[in-house]
Amino acid sequence: MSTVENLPFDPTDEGSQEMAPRGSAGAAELLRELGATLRMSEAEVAELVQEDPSEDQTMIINMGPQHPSTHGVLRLMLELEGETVLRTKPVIGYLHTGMEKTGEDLTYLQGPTNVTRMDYASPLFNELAFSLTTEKLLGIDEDIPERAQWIRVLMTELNRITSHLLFLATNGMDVGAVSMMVWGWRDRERGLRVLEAVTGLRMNHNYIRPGGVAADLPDGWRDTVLGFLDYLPESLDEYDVLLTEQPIYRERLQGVGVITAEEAVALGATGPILRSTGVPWDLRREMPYLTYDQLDFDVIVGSYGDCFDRYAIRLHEIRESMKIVRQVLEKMPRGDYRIQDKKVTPPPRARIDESMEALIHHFKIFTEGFKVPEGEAYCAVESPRGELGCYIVSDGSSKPYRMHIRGPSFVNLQTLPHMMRGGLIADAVAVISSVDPIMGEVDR
Amino acid sequence: MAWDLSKGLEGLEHNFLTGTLEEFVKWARRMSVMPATFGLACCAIEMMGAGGPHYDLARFGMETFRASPRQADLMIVAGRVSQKMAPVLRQIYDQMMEPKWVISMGVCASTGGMFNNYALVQGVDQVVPVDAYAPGCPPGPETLIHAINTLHEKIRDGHLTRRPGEGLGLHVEQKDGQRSDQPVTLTTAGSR
Amino acid sequence: MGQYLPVVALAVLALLFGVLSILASKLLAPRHTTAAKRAPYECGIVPGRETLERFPVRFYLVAMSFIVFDIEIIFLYPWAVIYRNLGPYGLWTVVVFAVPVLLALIYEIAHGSLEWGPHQRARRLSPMVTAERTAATTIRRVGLEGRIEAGEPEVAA
Amino acid sequence: MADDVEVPEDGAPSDEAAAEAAPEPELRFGVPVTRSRGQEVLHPSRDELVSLVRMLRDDEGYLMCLDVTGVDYLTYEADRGLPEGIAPERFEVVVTLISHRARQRLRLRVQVPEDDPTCPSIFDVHPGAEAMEREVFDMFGIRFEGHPDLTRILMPEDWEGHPLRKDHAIGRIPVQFKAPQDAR
Repeated sequence: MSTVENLPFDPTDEGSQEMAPRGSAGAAELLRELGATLRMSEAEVAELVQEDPSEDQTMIINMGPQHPSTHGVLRLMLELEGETVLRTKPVIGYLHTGMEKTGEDLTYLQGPTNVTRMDYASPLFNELAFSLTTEKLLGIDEDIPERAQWIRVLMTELNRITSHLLFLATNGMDVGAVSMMVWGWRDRERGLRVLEAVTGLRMNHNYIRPGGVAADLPDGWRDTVLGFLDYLPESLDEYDVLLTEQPIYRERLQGVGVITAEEAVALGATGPILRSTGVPWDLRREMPYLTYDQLDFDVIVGSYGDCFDRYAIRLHEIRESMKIVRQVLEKMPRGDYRIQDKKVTPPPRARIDESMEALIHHFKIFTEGFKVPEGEAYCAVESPRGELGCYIVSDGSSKPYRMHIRGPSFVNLQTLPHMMRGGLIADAVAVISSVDPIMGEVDR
Repeated sequence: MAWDLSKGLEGLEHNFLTGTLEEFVKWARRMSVMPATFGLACCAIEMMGAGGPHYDLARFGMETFRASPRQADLMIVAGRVSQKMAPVLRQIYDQMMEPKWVISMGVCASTGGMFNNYALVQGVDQVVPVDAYAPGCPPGPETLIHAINTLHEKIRDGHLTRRPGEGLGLHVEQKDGQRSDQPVTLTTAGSR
Repeated sequence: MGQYLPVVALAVLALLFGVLSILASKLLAPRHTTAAKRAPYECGIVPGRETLERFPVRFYLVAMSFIVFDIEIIFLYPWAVIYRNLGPYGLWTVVVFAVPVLLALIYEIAHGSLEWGPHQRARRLSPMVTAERTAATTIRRVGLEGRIEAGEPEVAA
Repeated sequence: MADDVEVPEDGAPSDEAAAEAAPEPELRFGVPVTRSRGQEVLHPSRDELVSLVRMLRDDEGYLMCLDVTGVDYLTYEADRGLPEGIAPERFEVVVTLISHRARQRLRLRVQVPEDDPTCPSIFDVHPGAEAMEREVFDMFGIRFEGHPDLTRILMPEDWEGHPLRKDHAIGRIPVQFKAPQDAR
């Protein structure tokens, strides 16, 4: 086997971003990678590090960017002793797209197209966060028409269902239940068909825009949605039979990747990870936005904080979302789907030929974009992976001065060292799958 | 009929006897292309959708996405390639066995798409030679399957077995800013 | 003699298929061995430092239990072909053969060849890992009542 | 509106207009406070940041640090909404905290001067802020003292410059296919 040195090109060395060998790693950094920052006191960590095998016994390997089970281009550097994972360090940035810099170059109307490509498993939530923040800056967040708010709730809950179906499919395949991948995609395709019927696109919809939604619901949307809702429950029971009652699946997930409530809160983890530790925190319930205060649904909370809890939470959140969508079907009011404020919403196509003023508005909104008074605002929504926040600083022009998206997966990735310590590599795969990171949202 | 074994089929001098053998080999290669999972961003979800039960890449003999480049001969670059990912992409492409093909799926992989900024490689053909482009953001599974079919046609019509390094030997001289009505000069560089 | 023809035909076909496919791949496949292809595959990362060649002994223990099964299978194959007309005698001979081999396996597993670490042992004993714990029992639904009350902090600081 | 603010305890005048005009700005936890679109924003200085965040976590119930991000105000002409006592600097580190009990978010805007872009790290109070601070360092070049492993997180290791600064170009490549020059 030729030695590595005589490679024609130099190794892809990310320098200090990589995991340093045990000897030369700083104490605090070692603490971080051991996942012991909170779990143990200084003394315990000191004697733990002693009892760990010395440097030449362990092996640092790459669970690298191109790996079937790292859900995109996440690179994990693992220090292994045989099969047991001792230290973990996520190295990210392999999908950095400079979206926040591009966001500063696009007008507020073009913003959702840029933002919707961050969390590509549930694109509508990015658009919703961006639109809510822009509306708060414009000061029109109270007078968004009722129908627009209900349509937003309907579409985001449908998107939560398809995102959780994606989780179930990849979680099943990562842990070995490959037929789960096939079933998960079969049902996700039906969900995407409903989204495509309304927004016109399967993904990256650019449907929720500042001021309301892009288009009204097509006629016959009730039967499309009802058709999907009536079909889903018996396939959810199929998943329950396939996964929960299967000893192998339970053995692979129960007791793996345990995290306590204090750790989750201290690390800033939100969403199913926080709820799996028993903290009943769901933004839709605690700090309601849109019309969630008029909806009756439960927050699903786990008990042990392990991978099995997170799977169970997401499986039952699909049922909760279906309950919400059924309530929205009854309460959907009539009215216009976009705010009628001339400055924000372009006039309907027909009126442009008649009135000069509509033509001017149309022209100004689409070329230069509407102006947003200066200030800064932060709004957050409950995305399937946690709290998705959008922080915009505007300087009065028609382009955001600074647009920052708080990606829940970016913060949830920091719980990996805590969950993987001491487990096998197979458990590491189950833990990554239960955190369900979307790399577009992590690397932005 | 000297046959320089190291180049395999390509080294064979194309004549009446070996024609059918070459057709058979090309047909075999076309019918069992093995894609390597190179899912980067949103297009990866659509690629998985194409592999899923509804659109079913298995109809083209491609349902098994091989994880390691050793066992794959088609790399579908599904998603935007960032500057940090480019050397990794090149390393994976180098580690794939000949004959190998590349489909650039999505506008971000093909031309940098809507992210014309510092972070992305504007078009993956600056890193690896691309054989088929699938337009769209993300291209639907049907578009990806259409791109795969065009690649299959390219494999079958034998254009690719002369692939390693030489290409067709055509050199396109295009002065920047040249108006379309002026003819593009083509010179066949080197003997064919 | 005639009854052995299918066996010979099968052997020839198997041999032929094996040789032809190896020959075809040697002749037809292009070979460009570049440095990258010889380098180890590390998920796309060009390895900077040489990977450790020493493996913990636990991997060899797993290999040993494989060998136990392997030997057992080799002797069971010919026996399986004719065990029907061997009658009870055939059964007892196999049992006499299988039990000592099995003992070796039990001895090895008892000595912890499949024990990967303290963590796995602790995990198996913890209350989380039980059959009764299904997706429905492990979650609780928090409606309007079970929320974090304004008074007591749900999570200790 | 769920997150409107109850009257601050220290009895400062409640309506905003009076607060802006008041000689010394309204104080909350001893730190000047402003309201932006109904959300409360504190403006601590750099050296009182860590003690404030620790006090907020232990006594006020702001247990989780949601987000640490940076803003570069180089080319910002509009009014920045800072209280009087705060000198506007070029960089600003924005920390967002949340209190589960009070269902309240709190934003801390810390001014960081251009000549000495450093800021104390809140890693010991909120270990979750480690990756976010690395991102702010990577994107803005603001160094965080006391951070366990301050390295780049998103950009490749050999990348010079910090992309999200206003003087860093967006790196746009001119599109080759131009419209025909003499479009009749």
